Amino acid sequence: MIKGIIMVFIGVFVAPLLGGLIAGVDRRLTAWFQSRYGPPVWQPFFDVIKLFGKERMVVNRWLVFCAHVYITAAMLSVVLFFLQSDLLLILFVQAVGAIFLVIGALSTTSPYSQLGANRELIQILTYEPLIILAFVGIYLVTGSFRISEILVQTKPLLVSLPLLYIALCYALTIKLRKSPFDFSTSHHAHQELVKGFLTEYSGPYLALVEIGHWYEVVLILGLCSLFWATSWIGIIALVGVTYFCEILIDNVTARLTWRWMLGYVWPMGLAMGFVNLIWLHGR
Amino acid sequence: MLNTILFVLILGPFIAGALCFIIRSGHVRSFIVLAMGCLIATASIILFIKGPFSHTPPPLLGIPTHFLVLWGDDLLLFVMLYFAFKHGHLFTKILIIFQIVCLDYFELFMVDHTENFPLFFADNLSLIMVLIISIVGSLICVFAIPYMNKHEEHQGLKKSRQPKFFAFLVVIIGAMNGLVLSNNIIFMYMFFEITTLGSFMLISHDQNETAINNAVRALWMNCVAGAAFIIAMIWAYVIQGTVDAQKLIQAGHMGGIMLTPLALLCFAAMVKAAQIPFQSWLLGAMVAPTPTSALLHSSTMVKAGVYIALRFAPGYAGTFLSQSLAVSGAFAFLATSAMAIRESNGKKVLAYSTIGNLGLIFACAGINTPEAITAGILLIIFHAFSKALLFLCVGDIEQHIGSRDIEVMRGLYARMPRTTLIAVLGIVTMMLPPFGVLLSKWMAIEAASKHLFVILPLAVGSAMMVVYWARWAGILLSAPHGLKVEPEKQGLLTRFPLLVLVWGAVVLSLCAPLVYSKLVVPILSAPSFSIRAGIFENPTGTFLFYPVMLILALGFIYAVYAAKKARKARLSGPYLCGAQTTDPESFEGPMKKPVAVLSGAIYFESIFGNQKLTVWVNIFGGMLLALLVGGSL
Amino acid sequence: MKEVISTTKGTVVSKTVDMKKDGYRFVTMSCVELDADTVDILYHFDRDLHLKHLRLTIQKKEAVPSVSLVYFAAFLVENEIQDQFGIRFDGLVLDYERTLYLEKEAPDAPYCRISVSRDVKSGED
Amino acid sequence: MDILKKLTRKSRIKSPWLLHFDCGSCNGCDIEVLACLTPVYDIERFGIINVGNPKHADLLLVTGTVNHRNKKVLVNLAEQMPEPKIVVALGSCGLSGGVFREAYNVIGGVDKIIPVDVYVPGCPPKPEAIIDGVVTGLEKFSKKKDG
Amino acid sequence: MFDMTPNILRNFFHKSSTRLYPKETRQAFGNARGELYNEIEACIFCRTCARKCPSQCITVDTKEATWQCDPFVCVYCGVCVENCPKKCLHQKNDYRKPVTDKEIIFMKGETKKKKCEGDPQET
Amino acid sequence: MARTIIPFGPQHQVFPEPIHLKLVLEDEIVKEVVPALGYVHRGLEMLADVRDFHQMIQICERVCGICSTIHAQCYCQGIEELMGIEIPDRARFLRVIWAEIHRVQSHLLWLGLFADAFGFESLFMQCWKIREKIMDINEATGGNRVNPSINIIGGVKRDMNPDMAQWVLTQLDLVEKEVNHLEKVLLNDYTVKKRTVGKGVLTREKAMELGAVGPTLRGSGVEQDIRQIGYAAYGELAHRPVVGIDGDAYSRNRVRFLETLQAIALVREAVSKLPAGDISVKVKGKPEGEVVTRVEQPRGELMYYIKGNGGKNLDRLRIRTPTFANIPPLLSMLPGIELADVPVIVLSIDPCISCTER
Repeated sequence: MIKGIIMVFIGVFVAPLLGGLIAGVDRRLTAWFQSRYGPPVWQPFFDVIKLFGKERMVVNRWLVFCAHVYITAAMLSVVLFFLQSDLLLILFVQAVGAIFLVIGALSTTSPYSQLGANRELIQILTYEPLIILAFVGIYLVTGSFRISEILVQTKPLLVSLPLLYIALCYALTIKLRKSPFDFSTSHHAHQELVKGFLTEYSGPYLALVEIGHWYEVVLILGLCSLFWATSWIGIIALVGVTYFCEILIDNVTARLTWRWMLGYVWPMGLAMGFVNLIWLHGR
Repeated sequence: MLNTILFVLILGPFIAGALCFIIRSGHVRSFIVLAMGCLIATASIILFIKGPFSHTPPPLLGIPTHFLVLWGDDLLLFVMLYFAFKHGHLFTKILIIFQIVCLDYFELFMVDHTENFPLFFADNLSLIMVLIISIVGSLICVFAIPYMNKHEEHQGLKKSRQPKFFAFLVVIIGAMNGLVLSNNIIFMYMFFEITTLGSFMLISHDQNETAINNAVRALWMNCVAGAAFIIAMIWAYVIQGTVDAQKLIQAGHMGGIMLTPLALLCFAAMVKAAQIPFQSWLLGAMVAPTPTSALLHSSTMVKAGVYIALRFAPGYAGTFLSQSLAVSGAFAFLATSAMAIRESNGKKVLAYSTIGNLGLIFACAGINTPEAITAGILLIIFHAFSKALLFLCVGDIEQHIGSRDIEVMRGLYARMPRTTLIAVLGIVTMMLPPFGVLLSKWMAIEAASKHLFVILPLAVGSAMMVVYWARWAGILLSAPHGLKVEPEKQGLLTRFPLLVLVWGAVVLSLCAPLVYSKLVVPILSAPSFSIRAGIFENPTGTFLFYPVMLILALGFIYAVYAAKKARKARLSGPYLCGAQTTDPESFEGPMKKPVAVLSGAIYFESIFGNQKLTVWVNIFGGMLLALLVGGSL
Repeated sequence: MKEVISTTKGTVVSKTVDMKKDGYRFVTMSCVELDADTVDILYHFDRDLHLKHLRLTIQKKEAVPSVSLVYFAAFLVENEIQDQFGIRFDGLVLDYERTLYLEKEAPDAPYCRISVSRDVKSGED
Repeated sequence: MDILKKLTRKSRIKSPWLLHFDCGSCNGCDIEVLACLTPVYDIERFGIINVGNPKHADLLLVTGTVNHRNKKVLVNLAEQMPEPKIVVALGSCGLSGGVFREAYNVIGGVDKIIPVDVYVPGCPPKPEAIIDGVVTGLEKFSKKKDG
Repeated sequence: MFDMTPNILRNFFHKSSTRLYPKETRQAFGNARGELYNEIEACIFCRTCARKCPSQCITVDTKEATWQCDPFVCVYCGVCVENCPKKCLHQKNDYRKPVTDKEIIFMKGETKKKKCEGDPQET
Repeated sequence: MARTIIPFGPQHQVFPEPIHLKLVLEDEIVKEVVPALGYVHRGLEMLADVRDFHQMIQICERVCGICSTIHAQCYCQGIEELMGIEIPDRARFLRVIWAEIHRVQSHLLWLGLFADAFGFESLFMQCWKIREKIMDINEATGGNRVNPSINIIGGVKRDMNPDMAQWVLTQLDLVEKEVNHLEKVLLNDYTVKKRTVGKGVLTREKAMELGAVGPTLRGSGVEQDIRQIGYAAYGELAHRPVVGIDGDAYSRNRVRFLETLQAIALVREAVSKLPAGDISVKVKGKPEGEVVTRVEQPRGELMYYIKGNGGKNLDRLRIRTPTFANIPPLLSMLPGIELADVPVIVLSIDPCISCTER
């Protein structure tokens, strides 16, 4: 019970701090890759606190509603993760947030927000099957969708699920909105949709979305960590290397289009996942 | 008591239909429909409380029941034949004549009418079906009363065709009740055919060219199902010498001998449920007035198909048939989701989603584990409510704005906030946790995890499903900023069914653990989940139903509060690159002309859009069906 | 400016067509105010880095036939001249109706100035 | 509460998001603004990001002369920025119209249309000057009321 | 694919090319054209600078012996400096600092007594 | 199909300058595009009325901040032609040096912005990082990072002593080395190719017909470069226009990339051939008559039409900038492409709106 409470506490409070820190490190590393100096690592926290202090300005009250639902769902999914719950359930709860974020953006009459939201839906469309396949792979190895079952494994999942891990990394890149998949909204400026589906979220509501994003980052990196959950060193190494590669890829690719994503990532990711599943079946 | 209830449930609607047809007064008709609705809803609840039974009612008016069935069937088939001749459709004629010949031969020369077995049998599955059919069906009928008045107003008809419409609307309900309660498969077949005729009449209601074409298409496709059914029936009788459905199921596939009739039954069921490549009849049914589509999609007709598949599921467990049923169901789920994603016609989206969900139920029946069957049954329940609700909403919206196009529904919240909110809630119950549909989808995915060719389409299809639902919900909610929203007027007979359905969808979802443990568990060979404090659990996974629901509900409430509080926030127009004019929703375009911004969703025209996709999907679906039937020969 | 061919309103379009046939690239048009009533419109063409010009002298009030149907590229500069000099072009493929650059608040046809005011200014210092 | 307020103030200074609007400049100032974002000057050190969306921005950098057409755009953009915000005018043109003061389609400096908080002279101002200007602007933040 | 990687990694393993401006100020180039100032004692108020200035930012009153420059209009082209007959106009190597209020450089000079008002040279 | 109508600009992230496009989209495919200009229009040609022809140099420099030197050069060249002034050889070479340095600057700027248009942020950063060296050269030699302001009528204002020239060359060596590192990225990278190859195709015939100039024209395979006329000292320097074949965004990208290297080589050659002597001649008299003069700007052919009346104010100064000529081809490229490619294609002509609208 006490362990559960601690886990909930970690999920609610520590996770966003971690997510913010990751975002800060990300920005710092990106700057280094670009031969820049970069902002301090706690910059994301300044951003969010500043946003909370800004004037409330809305286009539409649905936006406010949706931002709150988003952060609730994002938080809940992380809590469920730390409670070592069912993977599919976590995904579905996470999807509640993602979908409400999109619905909020769609509820405005702003064309950029609308286009961004549509693109975000395409991103959801692309990453969700990949994540589900990864979970199915985990199930085939452990015999359960529960995270608690994964943690009792003695062999890292990565050994039996290498291709699915790559597929999951695709999903991770899409979810983090890193280049080449940063087309629904972008961390960098100079995007054809300005800020995509985040265009109309402003001030405190943008801050909520930002925190929600941190939760999601923690969640998805947590999912990655499951692939080497047998030791702490494994977790840190795997997540570290994965995230480093994400930043690297972000910096060595151009932004591509959603048509390309559907035509390339989908077949590639699904095929890799499928091959991996067949191979598990064959064992 | 049981006799009376059965009479009310099965023959009541027929009588009400006949009355509707004969008495041409609008008020009396409304009264009859309302009264019938109340009656069968009550009767179904009483029947439900009484619990499972097997029963043979005394012969009606002293005539042996099998005579009644024979006459009824022949009458039915000849009526259908008349329509086939009227519309000059050769294939239908052949099919119907084939059915008449087979049926008469079978009934007159083959069947031993002295065989003693209960004519009616109900376990929890049947009872659930009866509940859904009676309650959801009645609500749809009630909704149809004001709807049809307005519909005819729009059409400017001189002579009302409502009597016939309502007659068949209620008859279908009776037939469905009969179908799910029958234990004699000849009965089943008869009710099966009544729904065919009923749907034909309802689809052709508007009597214009498309309506008739689509109705004829529905007729011939369903006749294919009927023909398959009758062959299966005869074949099964030849092998087992009984028309008792329970005996047939218990006998199982008998080492593969019984597999072909079962496959044919499944085939009939899949055609009835408009699975690929027979989806076009259900899509064509969209031309009919909305209550028709609502009825066909949510509680009756197509549900007859999945009911049969689920009913006979124990019979083919663990066979190749089961596997291929799962695969073709999953494929239908994937393909219809892909087709729905490029549709901007609201009713078509609903239709594709129906077919997809039915495909999912078939997949569950095919997987044939307790978990999967649970998922299938729960899906039937939750899907019926949400889908009926959505159809009625779309119907209401269509009558207000004159279009069923999703793009035209942009900004609907500003015009019809009530209906919009109900529709959005309906959509949310269709796709998001912790509502029932998603709960059953979770069960389905967990159950399908071992089946590679099932899980892949399920994974991709459910993602696509999310896309088109979310897109629609967002579009419905989009509203110009700063507009005061006035709730629109809704007639009592419109609002009542909507409210009952929306509450039904939500409350039923809330009670999902109860529904599961009280209704579903008794049907299963072994309980698939253990429930503790609202947590579904089995070795495969855990669904923290109530905890998740509680926290999400709290989040929702807080979000509503925050949105209310945001009333004080400054309103600002959307970002238009700084080019907005005094109207925040339009920008100053070239030549200084104000241009209103217009947003259209992405419909993937270049990816899912071409007709080729449909052709390939049909070919592949057809191949899967051929595999299903052929593989069991 | 070596090769300058004079044209009239009637022949300017046909001469432009000839230029196009000869493989000339349309460079641009220049409009110069000559006096209070007349302006010169110069059409500049280029072939292999060799310039050729057409000169059309017209009254400000007159409408000029547009060459934008011959050279699509001319539509922009013709719109510009419409804005700046208030000269009308007939048959523009995309007519901005004198709103290409200028708003209502801006002076009308700013490039048409009265020569007197200019002399005053230049004589000032 | 006081700590929260202080923290908000501090964050405001630490994270000014920038919206750059070219209001009819000759590109000289624009490219210097862009140069500020690039490695050699890298104003992301100060937490500045070019957001390009008035709804997210705290700092409006305006370059160039105001003319009759873009003044509306300028007003629209300033209006869509949530408070507290700072307007920084860059370059001679943005300050007064510069060499183009007397051209017929030029209204003059940015301050004729919207209130300007910081003036950064130069034609174009060097990136260093722009950084100075932004820093001067940030000092104004502490004087502004909460949004 | 990923042809940018060597560049990126090179950047990663080298010092960043950022000039940490407010902390470290780089020496301006010798003949950069910066802020304009007038050695008013040498000025003869000949108005050459005012005449030559392309942006007309200098106003000179010969009678009152005032020299006035609007630094917010000046485009730092250096034409005045080049044309000054007494070579009393100079440009610093750097720009004026940003300010929050507009101001004008106003200088009054007389042959004997000079007075500077609002002289911002020292900023 | 659902239509979307969006305003693209005037304030839009992707464009550094205000231009407005009304885009009509279906499924993010551009169906219709109408541009609106006038957000940067200042009317500076009219300033010839109130400024004398010497002061106009500074104004011409500020037609566009990215190619200011070349604008001034073209203007001076025109006035010199009108007045019959022969400028010293050294001045001719110095003009070439500064013009080519400016071209490197402008192309690097463009390569960066182009990279940014397809979302390659680190490439953008890299290009602009390299570009800073050129800005330093400008500041050190001309006195300002953006407007070196070295052209005057009759020659150039500042000389370049051998030390300085050597420093410039060493800086350029560094630039060249770094630019070479980018070659593979710009011309070979999978993602870059995905975003540029086949996008915004302008055939050779179409390019000629629509009056495209500069790299846009050369990208379509037309070997035309005003430098071939041999103005300033270009007649004495070896160069051949860089030409592309396909006429797509990739081809234009390649042309500009190779031109960057070519410009560096030209500077080197010009420095090596730099003759001794004066840098300017005294100018007497006032311009009279009319002249059309052209130079090659980084964006293409720049044309000045100057008409003098013997007074100190010009009668008419007309500037036809390359982007002005490239807008009609751009409009023909836009319909039928994806929204995501709009910035790529718009930037592939290297638009300079402040040039266009003046």
